Amino acid sequence: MWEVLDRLFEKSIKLLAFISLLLLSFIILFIFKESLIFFRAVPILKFITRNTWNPLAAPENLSILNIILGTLYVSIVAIIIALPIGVGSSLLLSGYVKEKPRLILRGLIDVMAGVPSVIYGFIGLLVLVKFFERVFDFSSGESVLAGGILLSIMVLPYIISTCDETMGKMYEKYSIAAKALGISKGYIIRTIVLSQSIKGITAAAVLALGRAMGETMAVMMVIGNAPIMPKLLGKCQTIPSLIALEMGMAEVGSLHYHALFAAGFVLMAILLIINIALFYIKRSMSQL
Amino acid sequence: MKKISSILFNAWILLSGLLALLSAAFIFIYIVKNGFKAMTWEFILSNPAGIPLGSEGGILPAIIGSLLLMLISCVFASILAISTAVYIVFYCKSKRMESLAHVVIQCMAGVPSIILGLFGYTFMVANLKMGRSLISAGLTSGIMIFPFIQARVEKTFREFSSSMLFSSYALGTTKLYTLLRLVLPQSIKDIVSSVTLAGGFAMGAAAPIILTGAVIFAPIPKSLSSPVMALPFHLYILTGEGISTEKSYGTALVLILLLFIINSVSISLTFWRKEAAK
Amino acid sequence: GCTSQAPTTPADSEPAAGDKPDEMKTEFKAQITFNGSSTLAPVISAIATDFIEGYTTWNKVDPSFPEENIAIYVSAGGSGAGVKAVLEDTSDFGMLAREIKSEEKEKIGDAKDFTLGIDALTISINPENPLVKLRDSLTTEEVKKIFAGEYKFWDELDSKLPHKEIVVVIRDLSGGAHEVFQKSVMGETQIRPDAIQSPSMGALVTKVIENKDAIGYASFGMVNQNKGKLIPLKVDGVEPTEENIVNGSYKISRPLIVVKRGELTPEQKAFMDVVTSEKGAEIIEQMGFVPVK
Amino acid sequence: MNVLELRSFYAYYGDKKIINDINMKIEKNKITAIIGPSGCGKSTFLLSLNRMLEESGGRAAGNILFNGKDIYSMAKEEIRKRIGIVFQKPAPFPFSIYKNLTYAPIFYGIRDKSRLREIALDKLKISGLYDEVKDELGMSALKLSGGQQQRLCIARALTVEPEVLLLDEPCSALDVKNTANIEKMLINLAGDYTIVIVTHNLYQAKRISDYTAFMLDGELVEYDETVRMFSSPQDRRTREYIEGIYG
Amino acid sequence: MNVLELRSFYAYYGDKKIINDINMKIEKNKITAIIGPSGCGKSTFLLSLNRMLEESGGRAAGNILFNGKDIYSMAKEEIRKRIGIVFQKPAPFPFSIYKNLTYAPIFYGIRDKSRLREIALDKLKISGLYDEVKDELGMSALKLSGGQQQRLCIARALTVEPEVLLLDEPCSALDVKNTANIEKMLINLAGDYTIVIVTHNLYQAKRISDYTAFMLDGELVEYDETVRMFSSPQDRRTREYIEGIYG
Ligand SMILES: Nc1ncnc2c1ncn2[C@@H]1O[C@H](COP(=O)(O)OP(=O)(O)OP(=O)(O)O)[C@@H](O)[C@H]1O
Ligand SMILES: Nc1ncnc2c1ncn2[C@@H]1O[C@H](COP(=O)(O)OP(=O)(O)OP(=O)(O)O)[C@@H](O)[C@H]1O
Ligand SMILES: [Mg+2]
Ligand SMILES: [Mg+2]
Ligand SMILES: O=P([O-])([O-])[O-]
Repeated sequence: MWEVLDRLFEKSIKLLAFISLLLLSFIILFIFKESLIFFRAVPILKFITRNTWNPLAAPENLSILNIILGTLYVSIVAIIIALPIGVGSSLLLSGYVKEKPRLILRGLIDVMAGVPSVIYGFIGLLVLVKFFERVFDFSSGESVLAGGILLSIMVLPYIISTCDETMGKMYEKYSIAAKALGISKGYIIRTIVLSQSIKGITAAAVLALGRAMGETMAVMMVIGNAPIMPKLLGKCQTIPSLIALEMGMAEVGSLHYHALFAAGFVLMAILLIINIALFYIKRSMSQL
Repeated sequence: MKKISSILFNAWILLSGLLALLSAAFIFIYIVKNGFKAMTWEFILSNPAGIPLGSEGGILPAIIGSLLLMLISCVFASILAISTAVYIVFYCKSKRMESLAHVVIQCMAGVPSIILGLFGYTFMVANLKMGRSLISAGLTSGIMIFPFIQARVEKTFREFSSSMLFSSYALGTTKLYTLLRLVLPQSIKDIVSSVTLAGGFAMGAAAPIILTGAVIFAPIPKSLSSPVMALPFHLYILTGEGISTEKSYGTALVLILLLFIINSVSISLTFWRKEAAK
Repeated sequence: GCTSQAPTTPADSEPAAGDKPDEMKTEFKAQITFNGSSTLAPVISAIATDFIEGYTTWNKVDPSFPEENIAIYVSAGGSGAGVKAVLEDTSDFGMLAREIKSEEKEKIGDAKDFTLGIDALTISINPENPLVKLRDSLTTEEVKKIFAGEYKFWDELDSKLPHKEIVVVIRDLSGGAHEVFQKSVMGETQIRPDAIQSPSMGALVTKVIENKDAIGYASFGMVNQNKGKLIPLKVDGVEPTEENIVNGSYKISRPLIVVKRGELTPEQKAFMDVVTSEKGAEIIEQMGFVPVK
Repeated sequence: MNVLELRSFYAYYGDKKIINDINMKIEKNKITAIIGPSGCGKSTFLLSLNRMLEESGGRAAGNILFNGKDIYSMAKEEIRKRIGIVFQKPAPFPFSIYKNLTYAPIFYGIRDKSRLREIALDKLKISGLYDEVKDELGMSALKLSGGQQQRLCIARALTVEPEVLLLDEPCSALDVKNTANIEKMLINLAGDYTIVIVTHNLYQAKRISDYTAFMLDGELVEYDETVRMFSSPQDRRTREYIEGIYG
Repeated sequence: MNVLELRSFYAYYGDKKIINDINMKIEKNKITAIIGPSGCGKSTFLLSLNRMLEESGGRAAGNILFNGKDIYSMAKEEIRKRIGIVFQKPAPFPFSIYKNLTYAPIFYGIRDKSRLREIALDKLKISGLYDEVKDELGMSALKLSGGQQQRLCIARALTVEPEVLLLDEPCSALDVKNTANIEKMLINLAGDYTIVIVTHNLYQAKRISDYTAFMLDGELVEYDETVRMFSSPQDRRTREYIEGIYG
């Protein structure tokens, strides 16, 4: 009896897995296809190397170098801020916090990761941007830096939970042996846990970078959305916010519509490269 | 010299822990403090009202809508994601197939939710004529959380002791029996916790549903093809159109509280598992 | 008013008039969907909520309708999305906070549109801006120069003002406001590319309320809802008042329009009758806009 | 009489040849010990005998006959039912003791409660665990001591009524007492079951086995009655291995 | 001369008493073996001796004197530096072989490169690993075989120049050859270090130790010179344990 059920189950699992992968591939191809139409009209090189975005001009002027740079700039600022804090916190968690409180903290971190970006954006606009204007006397607080800081708070939970996982394991694995040599906790964390988690940290940074680059709602509220060459204290535009702002008006089939897909495609391509890198990092890590 | 570097190191990790905690605390306290005023039973249990709509009344349909969206996306995503994980871990024999699957899933994990929204709109709403509806929005969110669930479940399965699997096969039992009687009882809590966590993400995401099914006002939906209200979208409209700050904070607080409840389910499940393992 | 029975046999719904049982069989749609302008969306939703709460089922609206629950759904994505939704048949009605362009009308084909009211874009600044005390009016030319980035600092507009950067806030492209402003003020001139693009009118108004050096084209309705928190300026000496907007002397105005492809079904008509009724006008007025009389 | 017979049998992991041309007969209801240095292929050899090799990613060539029938032409589930295996590290399922013992019988379709109970208690008695756990059958098997876990795993392997029992260094992690218990049990079992045991403890091989096989680098160097093998090994390498250390 | 002395010493995990009133002296530069059935508290006993017990969540009562000074009044880091421990499962740090050996010395403030190298090579030689790895000091320690890893861990424990070396079943996972290597090494070390070794292999205790202690249920049943203990145990339980199986 089990043999029959087994074969049936295997068939359906295979089918479902196949459907899932097909569906995902379809979505990816779909986005690719929609962008391809645009790239027929505007060469991809021109699209990503020029910097005027003006869909309302006739003929349209659709190039997104500034926006690509803006996306990268904001996300990298976010990682630069979040990574040291995240790594530091995870080191603290891995060595100095007991099992139970750590489980609870990790749950809280998950909640943090789940706080909707609309809420972050809202707080960013009312608190962060205003803080910049008040304290630094900026004419307007919308800036790459504001976006970076907001994003750094948003990606912090991802960094912490990814790092903490590897670091916790490292600490558990080696602390007894090291303590048996009379070596202090701080030294263990500094010399073994930190140095052995480099790959985990890289993975966390890459994951966080991906999150940051794909984030829409929150970033849109605090960066000013001006498609100009980004400067740390100036406004900028990111690809997701571009799409979010303009998808409403871009009529299906128009060049503008395909250009938005193309922008999304460029973002995905960047993310894909990053994720493939992550995949290999993870794999080489598991081979250890 | 040893002293200095160790002091610097300790200062660094303490400070970053503090900063992380502070930023989290700030966000929660900010929302709780501002949202507290709006939180009444009436706010939770009634329909939005007032002119403009939402400036008075409550958010019941949005709460129900969000929960329904979560349910649909979770059911859809978990069936597919868990099957995929089972396939990859227990059935897939070819390494290449496995890598290919991973690349596709990784790739999907990298697709920003706004692009998924765009896809959902063009493909499901417009091309398939599913309309802006609970089902379109739920499926789009489901696609969004698929990679998350898949990765976590796969990890759970991979952590399952291979010597136990080995022992089970050695008794001549089949894979299905082993999966059902041995693996599932051990991993069910982890699976449920991954799914609830993902559900929380789905519930909080506005980007995939703006184009595919969220509306400003809808009663509690009666069928899969009705459009729905959803908390993040309601929040987006309340803040975006400057309708009512108090109600926005209130909505944000409700959303966070819901997430909190969902997550505590997942935390207590993990707890329970850890305790049971002892 | 809204109590007046929706005419069962109006001239413009020919098929329904002749053959009622047939109409029941074919396509009675208990569900009506709206999409588009975020300015208009709250208005329609307010009217719709009233309508649903008042009648609950369609047969109470008109006994000839079946006893089905009324469902009216409103979503928002900007005026551009309104046209788009009608074109792509994803909504019954599109909402616009600007004129329909003739090429859009052409694409829709058999377009039916209803103008519900008028909104104006007021050139608004923060109450703490010294400009408030200095003058209460700007010329179109000045507005244009500010938005084009020719004036970068307030003292370039008027030397008595402090040397502070002008923070220009605009709506993104999908909003109706962007196109209206471009057409009625900027003409061929481009808005400075480093202007802050707010994702919604609410965000734009919030920005002006929060930032002393900000200037932006706030919707007349929003200004009324936030009286005192931001100051609308006269343009060429004309104050954005209801009267001036209606008589056309305040130029930067935009119609609030609902558009549909093809004939209205009786039930859609029943609802639109309420929207265009006194009751609808009241709500439009409450939202701070000027209803069409 | 022979239960198992290997005919020019080879086993591979990937391209690496682990078992190299083994020809060997294993006698029924006797204890056969496999000895040899670490990495020589003892575990691989054992896994080949009930086709668990496939599960660990290995590949077989040549024939293994079980009661005269080639095992690679039979359903692998059946082979595994009839040839049970117990590993070095006991891996009880994370259930109660009782459920560990009914896990396989339920799979094989036994539903009758009293029959299941009978099987469970019977195997517990055989494995000498009964007296120690009889009052705690509902306790999680993970709470048992290492030696008890190992005996439970043996009992579990017996619940499917195999004809052959393969054991891979079952005592290496256990203390003297537990080892003694298990050895006693194996000697008792030998009347009814064919037992093949891999061990790195030469004394153990000497104490309990009827036949001993010495493997080196995947080859069967010497295979003989235990008494003969330890008293007068024929091959120089066997002699060196046996005498090498404690000689 | 005694290095360690336990005076009515008790150890607990939670409320469970694991070590019960042990009084015992351990002689300097000799090998003392601890034997006893699984779960009797051998590992706990060992962990108590250098205060690693605290790290595993246990609690001590009574006194342990190290060269006459109570270890619970000393800094635990110092105790652990002076009393090294090696566990059953080797856990080399995920560094190169060389770095494993310089890790602790650097912590203790040795900066001089040539001095570090000297320590590393010296300990490698003592642990008999030198010849096997001398050309690959930069190789990751994780790539060593199990037996090599275990010897590396012993070498590592020696880098801090402890006076006492505690070993908890260091050979249980190793094959005969590796075991022999380690035993040889321990016998060599005995002149300079005091060694306490927990083993479940009675032969091993017999082969290498000067003194043997037999523990049962947390109590010290018998403690004597190894030769005496194995030839004429005084306590019935000891006799039973020793003879029980191979008697
Ligand atoms: N799953 C596997 N994949 C690849 N190679 C393997 C696998 N299992 C074992 N090997 C290799 O096969 C060879 C023989 O391994 P095997 O486990 O059979 O040795 P053994 O005699 O049992 O050794 P030990 O006494 O250490 O258990 C070894 O070189 C080992 O590296
Ligand atoms: N970390 C711990 N927490 C709680 N109880 C423990 C812990 N470690 C050991 N015990 C208990 O203490 C008792 C003695 O354990 P210990 O490890 O000292 O025994 P042992 O003699 O070393 O056994 P073995 O030969 O199996 O290693 C056992 O009953 C065990 O369950
Ligand atoms: Mg083996
Ligand atoms: Mg122990
Ligand atoms: O009302 P709009 O969203 O089109 O500005």
